[in-house]
Amino acid sequence: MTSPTMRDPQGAGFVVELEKFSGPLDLLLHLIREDEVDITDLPIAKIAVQFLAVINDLGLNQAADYLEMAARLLRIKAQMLLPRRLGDDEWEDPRAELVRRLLEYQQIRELVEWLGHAADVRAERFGRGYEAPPPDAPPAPLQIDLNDLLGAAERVIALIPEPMLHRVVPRPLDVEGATARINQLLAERETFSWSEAVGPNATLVDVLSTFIALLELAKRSSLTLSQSEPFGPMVITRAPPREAA
Amino acid sequence: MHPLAKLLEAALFAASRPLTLEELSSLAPGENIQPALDEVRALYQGDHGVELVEIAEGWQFLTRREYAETIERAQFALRPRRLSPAALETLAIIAYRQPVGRLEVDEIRGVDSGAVMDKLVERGLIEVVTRGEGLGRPLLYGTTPSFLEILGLKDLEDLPRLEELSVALRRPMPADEPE
Amino acid sequence: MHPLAKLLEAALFAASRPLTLEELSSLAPGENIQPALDEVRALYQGDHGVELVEIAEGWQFLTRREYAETIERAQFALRPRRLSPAALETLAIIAYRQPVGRLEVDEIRGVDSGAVMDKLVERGLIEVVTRGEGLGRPLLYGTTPSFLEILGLKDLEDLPRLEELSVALRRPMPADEPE
Repeated sequence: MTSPTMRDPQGAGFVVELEKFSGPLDLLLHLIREDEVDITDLPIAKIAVQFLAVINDLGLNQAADYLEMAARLLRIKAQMLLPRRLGDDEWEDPRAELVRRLLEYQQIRELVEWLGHAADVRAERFGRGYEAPPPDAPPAPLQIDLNDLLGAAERVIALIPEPMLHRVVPRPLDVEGATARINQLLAERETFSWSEAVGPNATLVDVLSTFIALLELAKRSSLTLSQSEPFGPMVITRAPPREAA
Repeated sequence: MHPLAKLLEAALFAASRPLTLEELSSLAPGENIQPALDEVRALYQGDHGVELVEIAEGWQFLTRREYAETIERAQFALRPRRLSPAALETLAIIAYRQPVGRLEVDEIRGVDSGAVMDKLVERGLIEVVTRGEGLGRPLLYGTTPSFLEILGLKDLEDLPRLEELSVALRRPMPADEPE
Repeated sequence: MHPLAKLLEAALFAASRPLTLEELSSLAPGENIQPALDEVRALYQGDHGVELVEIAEGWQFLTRREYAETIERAQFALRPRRLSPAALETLAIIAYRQPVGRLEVDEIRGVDSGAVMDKLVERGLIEVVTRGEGLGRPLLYGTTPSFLEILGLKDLEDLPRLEELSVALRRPMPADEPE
């Protein structure tokens, strides 16, 4: 956004303070004003050369917007060189779009001056400096009503891309919850079955959470897992208490 | 002073921002506050260091201009930071084009304006007012009452008309142009 | 009013704290400000909604007590805060989809929502409720009790069901509290 002050390496006295320019359009306007050329009949070749000379002094990394404009200028310059048929009403001046943007931008710059002046004038007046502390110090009430929230929800729905409508986002596993549940069972009973561990109406997520919790607890030697036969019901047994260290 | 005028005076003094007619009216439900407001205004229009100013669709007591420097020098109050040219450019575009999306601002300025717009949102000078149609339903921005406040404007009508600018130009919205 | 009295009036109004005699004197070096201060004080001692009060640290304009309550009731001192559309959208997603991670919110809204979510956390409307599985074990957010309070809801079941929401935003798994 901001750029350092650049000095022409040839020392030709050409100093461009890039902070002065808020973008490539601003720089273009500056060149146009300096050359006192007609903005609606832009000498594109000349301006392009000048523009390139200036941005040549810029680091590329900070000049993407300027480079884009340089490319545009060169393209317009090339288009201007194309032959056009006499009396061709359809011919559109390749500079038209750029000129439109420059005029528009010039208008913005004028508004900037107006706004800047208005802000300066306003800054000469002070409002009340002292703000009384709120009586019981409740912060300003936050206003949300249900309609606002539902309106927002509807906007969100409108935004959801089609394929997302049925996308199932997995609920995160709750290993901590499962571990707590198993520890409670261990405290109550020496052995219990897998179906007791996982609980009634278990979802896939519950099953996975419980399974991971069991493995973790087995690793920590809090319990042992056993099956009497392959695919048989799993039995969870409390591990014998360890000797105190 | 009329009792209601004194109440308004107190309320306007206490607030550190402009109060709208509606807000002032809520102090005395069912009463017409206009005469009382006029009374306060007339009183301070005269021989006072502060005056009642119509600003940001409301009313606010402000110090008279001639004391600004002295008060600032004594460091009793600070002038607000000046807005950068980039911020003013962005504000100008948003003020005139609102509601307007970031891409359009970028296009008019010829540079990426995201960071500047974020700052302006942070300072409460612009806000998202709606979403546009079309791809991605872009957020559209408009100016806030604080924008009017820092510029000392009564309302958006106080902004110069585009026709009044020396670079007179038809409204440049491409969408408005006939095919 | 004496010119110096007007200056004092303006300075006392603009200052964010009481001003001592010494501070006030710095506005007009070499002059005796006492008469001017007396003038301002006498002026506001009369028929006004505010008065110039000497408090421990100096002089300050304050609202007269009889108006203070009415003004406080009107809550002028603080603007009621409202949430931006972006914040509301984010809140809606989190309310209907909790617990939900930032990436998913980003994906649904199509824009980066980190800053908005931070603000919502700051305002106490959402909080981290757990961590998800998977890469980096993302923080998952849910709404807070004060979210329900502000909306006047008993619990999350009180949130109205929306036909589309039940498809698009319903919690993907049935609530499954362990017995």
